[in-house]
Amino acid sequence: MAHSADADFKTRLQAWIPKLVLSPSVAMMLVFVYGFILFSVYLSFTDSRLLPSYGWVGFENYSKLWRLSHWEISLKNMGIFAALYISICTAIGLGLAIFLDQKIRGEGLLRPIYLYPMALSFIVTGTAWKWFLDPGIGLENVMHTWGWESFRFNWIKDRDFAIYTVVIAAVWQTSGFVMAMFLAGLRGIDNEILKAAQMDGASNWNLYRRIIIPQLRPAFLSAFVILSHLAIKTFDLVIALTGGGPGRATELPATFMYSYTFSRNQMGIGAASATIMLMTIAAIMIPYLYSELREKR
Amino acid sequence: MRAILKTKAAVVGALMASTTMASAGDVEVLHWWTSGGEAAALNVLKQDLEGQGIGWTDMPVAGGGGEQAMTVLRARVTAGNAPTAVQGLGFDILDWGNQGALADLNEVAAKEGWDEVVPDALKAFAKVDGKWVSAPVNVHSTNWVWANKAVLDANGIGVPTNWEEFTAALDTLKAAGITPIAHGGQAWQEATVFDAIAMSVLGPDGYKAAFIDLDEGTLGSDAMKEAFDRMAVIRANVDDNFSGRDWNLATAMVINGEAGFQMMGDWAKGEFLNAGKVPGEDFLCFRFPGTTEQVTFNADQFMMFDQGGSVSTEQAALASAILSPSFQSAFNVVKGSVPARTDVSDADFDACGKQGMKDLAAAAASGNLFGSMAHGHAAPASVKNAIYDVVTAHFNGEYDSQTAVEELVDAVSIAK
Amino acid sequence: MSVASQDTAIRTGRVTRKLIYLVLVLFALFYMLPLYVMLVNSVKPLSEITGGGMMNLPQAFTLEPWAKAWSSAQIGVEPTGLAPYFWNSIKMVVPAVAVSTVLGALNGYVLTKWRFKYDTILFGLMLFACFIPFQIVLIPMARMLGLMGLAGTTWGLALVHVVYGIGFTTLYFRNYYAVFPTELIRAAQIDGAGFFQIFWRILLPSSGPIAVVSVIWQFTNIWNDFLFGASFAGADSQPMTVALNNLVQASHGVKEYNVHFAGAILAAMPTLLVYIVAGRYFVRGLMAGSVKG
Amino acid sequence: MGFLDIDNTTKSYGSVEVLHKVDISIEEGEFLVLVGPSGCGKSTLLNMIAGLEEITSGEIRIKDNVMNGVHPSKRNIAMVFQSYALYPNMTVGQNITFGLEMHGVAKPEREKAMQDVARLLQIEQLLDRKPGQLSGGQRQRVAMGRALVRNPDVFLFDEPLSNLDAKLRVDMRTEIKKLHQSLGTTIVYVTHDQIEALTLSTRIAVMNGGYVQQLGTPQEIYDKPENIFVATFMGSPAMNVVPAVVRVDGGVPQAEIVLFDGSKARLPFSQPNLTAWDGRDILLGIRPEAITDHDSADRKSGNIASLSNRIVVTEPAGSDMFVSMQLGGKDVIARMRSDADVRAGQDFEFAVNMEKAIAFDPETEARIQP
Repeated sequence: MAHSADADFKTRLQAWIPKLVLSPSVAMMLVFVYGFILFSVYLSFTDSRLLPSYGWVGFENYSKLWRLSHWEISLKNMGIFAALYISICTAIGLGLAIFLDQKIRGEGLLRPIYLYPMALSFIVTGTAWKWFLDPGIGLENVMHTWGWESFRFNWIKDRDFAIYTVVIAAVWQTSGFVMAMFLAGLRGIDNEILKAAQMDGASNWNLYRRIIIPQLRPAFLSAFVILSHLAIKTFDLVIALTGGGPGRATELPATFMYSYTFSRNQMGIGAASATIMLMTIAAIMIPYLYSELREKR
Repeated sequence: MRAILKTKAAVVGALMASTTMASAGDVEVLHWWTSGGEAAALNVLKQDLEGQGIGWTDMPVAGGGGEQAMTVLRARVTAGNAPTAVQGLGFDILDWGNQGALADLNEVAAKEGWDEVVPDALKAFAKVDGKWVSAPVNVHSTNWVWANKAVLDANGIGVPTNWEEFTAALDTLKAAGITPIAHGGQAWQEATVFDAIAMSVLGPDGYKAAFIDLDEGTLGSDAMKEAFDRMAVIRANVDDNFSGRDWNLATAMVINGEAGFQMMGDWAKGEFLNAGKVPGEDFLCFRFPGTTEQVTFNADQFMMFDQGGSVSTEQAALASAILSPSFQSAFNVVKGSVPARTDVSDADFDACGKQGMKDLAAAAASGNLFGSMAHGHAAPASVKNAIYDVVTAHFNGEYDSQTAVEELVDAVSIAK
Repeated sequence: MSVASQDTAIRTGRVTRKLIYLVLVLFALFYMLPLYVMLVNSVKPLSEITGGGMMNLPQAFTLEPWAKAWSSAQIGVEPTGLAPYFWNSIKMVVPAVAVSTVLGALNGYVLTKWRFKYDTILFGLMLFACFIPFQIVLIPMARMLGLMGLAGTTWGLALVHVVYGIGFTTLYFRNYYAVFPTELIRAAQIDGAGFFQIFWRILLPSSGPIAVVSVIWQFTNIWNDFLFGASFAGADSQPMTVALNNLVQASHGVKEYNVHFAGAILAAMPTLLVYIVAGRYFVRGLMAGSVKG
Repeated sequence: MGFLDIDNTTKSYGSVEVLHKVDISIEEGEFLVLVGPSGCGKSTLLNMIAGLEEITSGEIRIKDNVMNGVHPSKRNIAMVFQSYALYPNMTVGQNITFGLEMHGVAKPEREKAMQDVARLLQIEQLLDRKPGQLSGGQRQRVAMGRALVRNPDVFLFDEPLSNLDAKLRVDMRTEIKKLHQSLGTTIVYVTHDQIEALTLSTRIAVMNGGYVQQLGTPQEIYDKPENIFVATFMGSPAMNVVPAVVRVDGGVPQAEIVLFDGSKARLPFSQPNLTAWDGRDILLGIRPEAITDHDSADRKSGNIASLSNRIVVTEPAGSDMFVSMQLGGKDVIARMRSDADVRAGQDFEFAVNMEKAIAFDPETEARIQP
């Protein structure tokens, strides 16, 4: 063998560098994400209240959790909220993207308008939303002063409808972002396919239904994942808009968990609810990740 | 573990100039008093300390009546980086004291004779195992009713002294097209109303049995059902737009004459004063009908976190400044509350303030001073919030009174 | 792949076009609404606001609320306004965005161009990490920061944001680099370039579009964060959102809504600017890879 | 030992073996073409020589140095990629000198080398442009320049011409051949285009399914394909393969073939050992140019057989005329002069050069060796 040992060492070092480069991120992730998840799962089996404590209580926190009507309400709200939020955002996002893709004059102006809500947190816009939805000073009042006396929009004060106002504000924030994702997807479609379909005599409606929308599958998937994760994390919005009210009508699992862990000094129950939330996220995400990452191989 | 954390933090703190550990000679104060008047009053304290050569590092975290600050506090303590002094309420103080996280203020307390001037009911929240751990700033009493005098006069209503007179007054106002009760639909506000009603229905002994001793019999009693029934009456006299309303907007309704009454703690007075109203002339303050003898209170305090003795002198100085009669008077005149010590002159206080001080002293002497359930001075946070859940669900029509009583017993047992 | 000049094969009729414009404009109004409410009410005197009419234009225009929010509103015991907190935010955001973007780029580079066994599993784990609710990490994170001596420092706060941001930045860069021709890497390898030389000389100069996406995403998320900022910042490093919260959430006392709105817009200004200025690149960057994820 | 030895080399991904015991030895100055359909393993083998893929077993040696585990940049090789792999952010000049820079060559020397190469490839005027501003042919030249400037022991080409249009491809092919002749470098060249393989190489390795099917000079590969795969893959139009039965008549083996109308014709072999196959089925391989009219039959051939059959289609192709017919139930192409007087439906007397005919064993598809 004529080549020097030095060259060999460098080659081997080159083989290790990628792993070395990745390792800080992996280490941080293992400790700060998965370590903390395990810690949290562990806490859910302990008698922790104000601060973590390590007295083992088995499944007591879980049985307490499922006895709480509060938790039931927040789960039911999550179901309503997530279903509406994801479907409306997707529908509006896709619709706007398709419309905006028709060589619209002023697209450069409209796009940032649709997109900007994503840049703002609800700490910033919460008050404005609260005002707008408040029948006394908001939309209802404005309509009344404009002469439409019978106009009613008091959902935020109504136990049965308040969750829909949360949906409205949430849709306001993210639908523009979803629009951008679909727009990107639309712009990535080969125009020749569209021309070919038009030669085949497809109407615009059929063109979209049969040719274009099926091709946006990746955008749909990305949108679904991003939206479902935002839905599960929704927290600031509820705090800023309704504070969970009227009554407990707009409690969500995230606000439930926060309130039990931090305001009510029942960290064990909070951790139990967090564990269930994580399991839900995993149930959604793992099949998605599995299918997405397998395809890539 | 804590000790190890602390030494480590101290060593690191010594090494790193950028760290914000309160260094000796400074106090770091975590609080949620960020609105103009409160903050200005706190500034008096700051200047007092600076006069003694003690720096003040300000750490304001507002939100949720201190909930946000408590979350931050927990993170800070877990990190081994507790602030020197932290604004605290009721059971939070006891919880931290029981964790052994608070400093011992007995020396300064003995020197200044706090035990003699602070009411026992309040001391119960400032001392843990016989040790002073926090310095009370004020006493708020929560069973006040605020009324627009002009509205009452116009409708021929006097100050009601019992439930029947009160409901009659509500009916009169309603008939006159005025919202009888200004109310903000937030859990703590509903609980504040419930506090006063429960006190009037159950009486002081029943109140103590239900909310302090958490006696299931009392919680599930017919009297409790009656209390919920009265809540329903209140609900019937509130406008449709109450949900989510901030308390100060409800107060504004009384100020503007849109509503007759508001049941709210003494901090509401500041709103009237800010609007240029004069107590006794433009607006009235009186105890909730049926609770004239009693005072339910909550008190803001500053807990002193144990820093291994490194800032004991500063903590003592801060505590001493907080409890000095001059600060107690100056601060509480602004805040609307009354001093935490009963020996402060009422000279600078207005009519409502003077009455509050008198009531407090009388209630303390007669054993009628109770911690407010709604404000975390009767039961721990978990129980308090469990009661909130039931009260607010009932108020919003989710439960009828019978269900509410049953749910109350159940919720308290889960939370205990 | 120019966004603006893309030629669409779809043709639409005149009436349809009018309808499309109408819908687009209506939605634009919907999106503008909260900002309008904030803007209009931030230039009114308080008396006009409490008098009602939230949609009305100001009768007496005033910039005083803005000045007050910026430099003299009561945030803590001292009337400092939001200004000092603005700089705290900048000090935290800049390093956090820079580090998380660079790490994301390196990770994406390794995961696409230096594949090894189980790399997809690692990536899957990283991606899943994006989805944990932040509330559950608060307490353990505080303990870790304490142990590392970073509690209450800007660096500690930046670290937290880096940790919970690299999942997303890695995702973006990985998807972008996945379609980057591997032959270029091979050519550079034969030319004798090492791991970092390839990254620095070959990949990075072509990463503009996705770097914009990553920076925008991280910048807005970190700038808007409240929970971590409130929990892990020290007294001298509290970010803008915490100060804004202190301003608008002040518990007792008169609510100066006009000042609150002015403060809210001030706090949102940097992210708004980033979106308006770089928004077009954002869509382009999304096109360049991330939606293919 | 050769200049570049590929010694019993295999490649596996997990449990799947994609290259099976490849054994090739190349002398200095040779131009070896690896040719085969996509997925045959030719690019994998090239990448293994380059060091871009690991070697599962066996050895690869350059100038007797074992290259297993040696970093690509340390092998003194250069590679031209299918997509050219020009660094988009660098100018042409920077692209060419990047490798030298990485190897620590001083700037003045780099400049000189660059100028030399640019002159050789006539791309001097392009040096300051970015790859995005170049045409396909120009990019191709730059990619070659980048390889040339390194003055490597071995050049590796990975389908370098497949992204060019037909005319440019022919030009560049000539250019590469000229470069090889003038510089005398050792080249390994991967392509799926058999014409490129035949025109450029000094030797060809035909690959399929991870095996080297045949290794030899272009002439050997064309005239004496070792099996039906090589026979049909190399050459265009492909070699005709017709089922036939061996009949020995007067000691001479003959191929009995079914004509269009079901009648049978016999064509005598020039390969005596086929008598052993008397009465057995074989596959008869005849290249299109071995079937013509009698006028243009190869005079040097000692074995021209006559075959009368009906013409199905005629396809004039400029220089040639392709004529198709039915033979043994298959379509068979004959290559005639363009002025041949033929038309569809006509019965025609073909001349078949049986010296060039090849017999394959239908079981193994291997050539029946003479």
